[in-house]
Amino acid sequence: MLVNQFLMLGAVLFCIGVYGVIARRNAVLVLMSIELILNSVNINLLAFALRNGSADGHTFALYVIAVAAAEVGVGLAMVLLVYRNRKSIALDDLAEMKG
Amino acid sequence: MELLRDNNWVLTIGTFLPIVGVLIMLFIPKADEVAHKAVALATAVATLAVGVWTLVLFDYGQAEKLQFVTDVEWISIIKSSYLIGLDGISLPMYFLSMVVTVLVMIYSWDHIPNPGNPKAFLILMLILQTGMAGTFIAQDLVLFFVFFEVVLLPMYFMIGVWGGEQRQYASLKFFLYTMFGSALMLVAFLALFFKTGAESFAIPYLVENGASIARNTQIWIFAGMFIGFAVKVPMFPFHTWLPDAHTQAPTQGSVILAAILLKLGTYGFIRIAIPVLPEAAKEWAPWIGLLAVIGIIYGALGCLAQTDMKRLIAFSSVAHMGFVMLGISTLTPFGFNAALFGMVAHGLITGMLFFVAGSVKERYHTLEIKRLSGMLKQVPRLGWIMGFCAMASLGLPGLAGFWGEFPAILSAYSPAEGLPEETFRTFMVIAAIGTVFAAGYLLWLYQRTAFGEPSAEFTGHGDGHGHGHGHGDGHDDIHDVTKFEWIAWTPLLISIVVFGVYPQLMFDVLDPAVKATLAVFGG
Amino acid sequence: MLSSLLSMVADGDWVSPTIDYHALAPEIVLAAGIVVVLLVDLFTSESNKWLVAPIASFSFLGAFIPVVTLALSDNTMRELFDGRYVVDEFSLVIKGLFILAGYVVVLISTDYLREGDYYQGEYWFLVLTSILGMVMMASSRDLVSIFVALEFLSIPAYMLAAWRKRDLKSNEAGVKYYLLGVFASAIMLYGMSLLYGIANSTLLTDIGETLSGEMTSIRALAVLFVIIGFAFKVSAVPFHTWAPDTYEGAPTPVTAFLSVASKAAGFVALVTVLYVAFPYASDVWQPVMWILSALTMTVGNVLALRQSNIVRMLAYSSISQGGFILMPLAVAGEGAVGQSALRAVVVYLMLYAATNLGVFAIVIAVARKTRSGAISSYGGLFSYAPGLAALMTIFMASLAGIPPLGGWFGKFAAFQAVLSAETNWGYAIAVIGAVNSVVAFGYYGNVLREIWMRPAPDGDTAPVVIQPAIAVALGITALATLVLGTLPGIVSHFGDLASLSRAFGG
Amino acid sequence: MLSASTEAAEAVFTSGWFLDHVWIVPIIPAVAFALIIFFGKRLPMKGSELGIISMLATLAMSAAAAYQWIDRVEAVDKEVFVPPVIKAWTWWSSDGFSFGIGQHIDGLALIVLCVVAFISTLVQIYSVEYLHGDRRYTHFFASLTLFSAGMMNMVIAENMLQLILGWEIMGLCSFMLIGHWWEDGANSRAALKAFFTTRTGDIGLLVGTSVLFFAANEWTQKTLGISSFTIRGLSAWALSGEPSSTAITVGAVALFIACIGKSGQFPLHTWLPDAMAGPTPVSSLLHSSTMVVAGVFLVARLYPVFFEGMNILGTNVNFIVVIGGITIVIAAALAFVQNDIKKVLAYSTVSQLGYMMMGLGAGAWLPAVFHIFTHAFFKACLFLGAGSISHSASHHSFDMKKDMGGLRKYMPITFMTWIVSTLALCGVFPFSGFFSKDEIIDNVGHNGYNLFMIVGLVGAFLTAAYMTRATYLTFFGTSRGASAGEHHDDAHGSHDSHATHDAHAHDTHGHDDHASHGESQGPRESGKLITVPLIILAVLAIGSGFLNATPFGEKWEKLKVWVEPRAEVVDATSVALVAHGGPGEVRALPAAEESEDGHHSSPCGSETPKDGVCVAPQLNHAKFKWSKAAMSLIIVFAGILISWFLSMQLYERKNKALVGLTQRNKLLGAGYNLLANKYYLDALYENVIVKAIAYPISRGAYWINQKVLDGAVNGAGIVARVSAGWVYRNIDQRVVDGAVNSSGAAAQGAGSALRPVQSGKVNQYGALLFGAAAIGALVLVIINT
Repeated sequence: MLVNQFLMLGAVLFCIGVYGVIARRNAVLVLMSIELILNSVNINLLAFALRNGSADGHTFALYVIAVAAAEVGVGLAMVLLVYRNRKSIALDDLAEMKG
Repeated sequence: MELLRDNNWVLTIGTFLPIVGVLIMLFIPKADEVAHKAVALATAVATLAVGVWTLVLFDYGQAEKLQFVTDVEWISIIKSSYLIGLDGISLPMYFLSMVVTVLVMIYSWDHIPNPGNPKAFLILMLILQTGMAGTFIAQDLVLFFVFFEVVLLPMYFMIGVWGGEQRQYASLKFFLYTMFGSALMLVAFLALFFKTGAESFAIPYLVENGASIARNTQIWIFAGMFIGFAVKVPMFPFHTWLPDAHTQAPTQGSVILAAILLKLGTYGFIRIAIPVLPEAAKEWAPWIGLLAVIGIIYGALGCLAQTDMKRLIAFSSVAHMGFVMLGISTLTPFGFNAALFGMVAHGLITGMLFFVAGSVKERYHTLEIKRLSGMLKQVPRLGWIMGFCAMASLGLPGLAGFWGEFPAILSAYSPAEGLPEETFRTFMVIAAIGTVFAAGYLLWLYQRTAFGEPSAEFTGHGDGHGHGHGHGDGHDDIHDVTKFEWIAWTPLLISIVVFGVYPQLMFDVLDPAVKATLAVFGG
Repeated sequence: MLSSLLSMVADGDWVSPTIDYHALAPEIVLAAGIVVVLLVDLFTSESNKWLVAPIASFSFLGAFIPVVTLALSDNTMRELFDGRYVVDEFSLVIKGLFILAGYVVVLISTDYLREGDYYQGEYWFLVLTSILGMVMMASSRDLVSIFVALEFLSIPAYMLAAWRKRDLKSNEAGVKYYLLGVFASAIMLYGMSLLYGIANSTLLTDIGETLSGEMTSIRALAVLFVIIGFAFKVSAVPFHTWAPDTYEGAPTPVTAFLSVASKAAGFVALVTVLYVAFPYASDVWQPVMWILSALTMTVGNVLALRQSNIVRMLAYSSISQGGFILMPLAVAGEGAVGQSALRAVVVYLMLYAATNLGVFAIVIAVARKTRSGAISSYGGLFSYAPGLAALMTIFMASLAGIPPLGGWFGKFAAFQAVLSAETNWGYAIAVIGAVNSVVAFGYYGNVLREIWMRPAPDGDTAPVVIQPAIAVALGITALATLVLGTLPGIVSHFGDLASLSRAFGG
Repeated sequence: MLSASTEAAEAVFTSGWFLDHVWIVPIIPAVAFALIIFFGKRLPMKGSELGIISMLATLAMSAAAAYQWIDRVEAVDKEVFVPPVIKAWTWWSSDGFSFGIGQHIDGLALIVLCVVAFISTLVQIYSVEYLHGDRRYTHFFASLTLFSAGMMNMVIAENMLQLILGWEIMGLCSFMLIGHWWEDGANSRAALKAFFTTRTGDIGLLVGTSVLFFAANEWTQKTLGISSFTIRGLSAWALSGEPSSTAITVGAVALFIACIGKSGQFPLHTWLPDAMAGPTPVSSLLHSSTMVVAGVFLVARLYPVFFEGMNILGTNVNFIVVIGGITIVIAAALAFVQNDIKKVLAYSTVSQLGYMMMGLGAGAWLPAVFHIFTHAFFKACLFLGAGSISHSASHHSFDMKKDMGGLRKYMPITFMTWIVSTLALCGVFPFSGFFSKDEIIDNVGHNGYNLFMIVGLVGAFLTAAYMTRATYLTFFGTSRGASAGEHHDDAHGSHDSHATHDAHAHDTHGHDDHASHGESQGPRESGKLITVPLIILAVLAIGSGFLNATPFGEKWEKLKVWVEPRAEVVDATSVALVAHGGPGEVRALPAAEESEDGHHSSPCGSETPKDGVCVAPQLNHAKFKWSKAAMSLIIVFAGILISWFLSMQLYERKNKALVGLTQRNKLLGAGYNLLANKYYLDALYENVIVKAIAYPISRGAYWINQKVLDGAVNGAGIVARVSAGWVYRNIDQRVVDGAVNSSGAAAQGAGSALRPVQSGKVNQYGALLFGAAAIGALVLVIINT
């Protein structure tokens, strides 16, 4: 089976996600990049599950999906909060506290 | 090592009684100053009473053995126990700490330094007392460490809150120095613990098994302890906290610092570092001796350079502790006796000198040697007491100071087996020269401040004579020794003479214990 | 693909697990508490919202009871869901710690909330939930349950951090914490996925056995990523960057909560994974831990020296304290050392929790008067609030590790564990730790200096009013600090947790 | 137990209660000191009575002891070794070394003890009037008494530590007494200098004692069973042939350095003249007759050590004799240019101490000790005389040229006593000085130190000369300045006047004191309390010489019998005598057996004693010859005459001129030229004669003294202070301290350096987070593949 290709895909997605998190200045885009990483994880899990022929991977993936959903919910709520207070979701503005 | 456990309650009581006093004082309103002074004094006196009772119960016949031993499980998981005991080495310092506390309390009765608040001040002093007493009876490294550290904070606040202009700098310096030392010391203790098979922290046990450690390891462990103790002593070049701390500390602080705290370091060497790690001690002894004599000369030079009386006395401590360390570095019972005697003598004398300095400051509002003069004329009794202390401090035979100094020099002539004799004899000569320096700066100080005519600025009116009774006219601050000062000082003065005239009082107690301690050298 | 999945489920003869409800009692109580809080908050009018706080605190106390009963019951090793969820001494000790911490947090939050007009009900709900997540974390022995527990405790924390919704700083704190947190857990998840792939199981013990084989780069990678996830939670340098900003921005009680409970949770997870899953990968994680620990202590200290805001200073202080807690783990792989290292971590966590909560309680009490977070605002505290000053002194000294106050024994145990390895790495880290413990006094002493030796800023020496709740919190923490400091024997035996360090023959 | 032991002693050697209890003697004044300090002020005579009583008591006791000692020695044959009467208690013990305190009584101890007790008594009586009305009258007597206690303790010391104790106490008292009028900076500086200089010498004392102790202890413990701190232990060891030459030489030299400091020997003598800043009784007690001989006493006391260490009699030059010789000459030369009468006497003291040292160095033990004895009387007498003059005649000035002259008319008693003592000092037959000094010179030559015999003779000449000058200036010619009743304010730098003026200002007694010798009154004889001691001392200045009058043959040489220890080999036990610990016993050795094997050609000192030990080296005495004595007498008289002639020329003529001038002034009114010319003449005399002859040498010596030696002492102090300042500022404050502070700064710096990392930007945080992860991953991957 094409396990390794799936793993490669996962790795690539992971890297893209990381790039997004580091490079993007827009909170929403960063959120989405993180989602990418999580999904790369899911792909990994499923690929391994397929190779090993055990259900653990699937269950794990399901949990990840569920939790990710919760996370995104909270995340978007926060972004909204920020936007309401400062009419911008550019992360660079969020640098009141430093040093 | 045989341990005597009869009526071992005295030590625990004597050590923790002050804490009881603290608890009581916590519930007395801050405003009621007299009550605080009374309670604190009463506690200190009660503690001293216990101390006296300890003296009575102590079996001088077997001073070399630990007595009143208590051994209770404390932190079983790290094999550390509440093991306390008293032998000839600890006894004098243990008792001295109690005496000094009482005297300081008496002195505090009408000398609470700015910014007042006797409650906090006296509470700190009582905590200090517990820490000091505990350090001298602890026979378990962890316990020793805990007590050793307990004294830090109170002294930090004493200097920092009730001190002079530079107090914050001085207090922080004092604290960081000591803490640095004790941190490394702790590491050394733990290394020692594991190298001796992680069996126990009990000092007697470690003394039995420490010698088995590989030589190089010993040397490293000793290094850790050395820094810890040397900072406290303080030995050159770890001494720079001392002048600042002493100068800035309130009188009471300086007295306790000089009389007891400095001794924690030397005591640590005698009680722990050297007996537990004989090999390393042999290796280090010449260097300790070297630093000691450097300290003697260096401290003396420092004194000569001072313009401030208190700072001068502080530097003189460096020199005197140099003699003590020289005695220790010989690793002979003779040297140890000298060192221990020197510790007590220095405690009495320098403590007394700081009392005097404090009173001078209180009267003249300055300690600048330049500005002071003719104290003998203006405050004759104070002047004579100061002269007495100066004489005692420069090691005049017949006064306590001599018995710390001369035997130390003597001992340097023939150090223990395996130590370089020529080196130590050189040390001996240098140390002897140091005694002359001591005479130099102390007499110089005395001549400048006590002799001559009182300077006009303190005599109220211009003419240098001040017509005999220098005090009174114009300068009400400048009065002679007060009642409380007398009460606080007389015991010190008397004991300086007594120990000077009949040193055997102490050597009797010390000697067997020291011999037992140095048995590890097969001596 | 789906078919195959279904088939697996179908022909696997699936039996419903037998559940030991006694073992789950604390979680159940907490869950019940959460529900009650929600309902009460839902059906009470604004004027009666204060009811929620007592309910929350009672549910904590209630949850503590089964912990005690479990601890006293002779069956000290309860495995649920074939070993995925374990209730043993270790987890019980930790659960007790979490629950009590939660209780103290409630105490110090009550008046803070009542005075700022915040939604109270949800706050308690979130605190309870997060604590529940931690309690679960203490028992989780499976990648999935660990992950779930982690998120369970993190997500509410994110929201708590952003609690003061109209306050920009609070928002910023929340967002930073959230983004980095999620990012870190994502990386961790990736590592977990790799682990699953390697071991074909999510059960930690299975993973441990698999890793006993020779180490490949992929395995090392997996181990590293998982560790990073927790390193973030314990704000170990260089994964600490969120901590100062979040601590400063978040509401002070929340900061207390984060700096104590959630940090502790991170350590618990870390320890669990290291001891159960990676006992044979110690070559990989020991150096990592060594570096992390050294960096964390040092960087935390030197940065703390420069702070002028007390909360931010405490943030860095808690970072460097974390470094000390990590210190024993740097040598935990050396056979029997694991045992004492674990003990050191647990004991340190307890003492640290007690002390740090106390500090924050005082910070809240004082800030209530001075309305300022600047360290200089503590000037003259000794003159107008000697009691608080004395307590603060105790706590600061304890953090600085000065006997006979709690903190010293934590440091002592850490040093002892490190030195018991008798390796050069051990000695090295010990010396670094020693030096750092001295540097640390630089900033703790700075606070004390303000308190004792400086005059009150604008000469305002009105006494500080201490509400009963805070008073109780102070009482508990101060008592713990003093007693544990003078008689560490009481807690130190909680530390010997054979069950967890089994793999090390502990 | 003591009584028992006493009986035991009587078995062979007579002893006696006083002899066994000499150790009480120092205790009496010590107690008196305490009493005076605490109660003195309340007593009718402000404590002075206590002092005097205690002194009388000590005098009585020591006299009685001396009497019993004389019985003891005369009971036995001349060569038999007479054991000293020894007692010892353990003072302190450490590491098995036990240090005793007690008494070691023999002729030497007793003779010095008597001298001290005697002179102290007289001086205290004298002081009652002399310091009458002084501000610190009580303190003065306290210090005097304490001094006597210290000195006596040193004299009877059983071991070195006890000796050091007394030694240092004397130093302290010297400090307090020289600085008695410390309102004047000069006095306190002099006190400081004195203490500091002697203290410098004491390095030698400490080091020497230590060296000898460790070098000898093993032997003494083994052979005698006593610690080698004991006098007898050290002595026996020194003569046992055991000691390695280096050890004993180092020890002896070190000890001798201490003696140089204490006894004002060259080059540490500079403190002694300054010490004259003290009240005159002090100068007369401490700085002439007693304390300053401590150094000499130490050498005499531990003579075997120096004997072996310096190899006396072995060569014809050694450290001690050289120092002694130099001191004699330079001090005598200095005495010429002093105008302060006390300074003259001070330098004369230094030079006489030089005689004693030279004698000891040359093996003339007995003459040196004898000279201590005689010198004490006449020098004390001279000082008290000077004091009497300043007290009653010259209004507290000591300046011979300004304020004295022609006083013989006004104060006959002082004059007579002065003359007697001067003759004694010059060594004129039959005054005491002759017997002792001539003895020294004689023996020095006899023992082969010819060079130093000549030095001694030169010294004798100079002594005679400067004493004559002083005498002339003081008592002859016409009165000048204060002694002429001239009214001048007390601005001149005389210390006594300053102080007594304090007394006037501050003391109730001040006024009658004031009245008793106001500026208006002229010179007159002093009161009884002053003259009586003078007379007594003068009598002794004549008589004391006959105690060992060698010219008159054996039977006159009493001191030789009483004082000189007999060099005989005796068995160890009889030297050990006392075992340490607990009250000692006075045990005597069976004289019988000793005298049986009496090989009286004792090998002590010359070779290693067989089967026994010696405590005194064998010394030989020069046979007295009138020829030699005549020679030295001639020299002395020459000195007197020449000096007298010079003085006449200088001072007498000048005074005539002045008188003539005034007459002419009264009579005519003009005649300045003649006056001027005569005056030039005088100036010419001054310049030609004195400047040409006397001044270059003595001035030169004086210059060296003030600039070089004194400068060295002061300079050392300055250098120390300067270097101290430098070290303190640069090393201590900059380097050592700086290191600490800078480390703190470093930590802070690191903090601010790291702060930019905490930029507050989420993305950068993320980058950091993942960057660290990536690096870690990379490393691990590299390692594990």
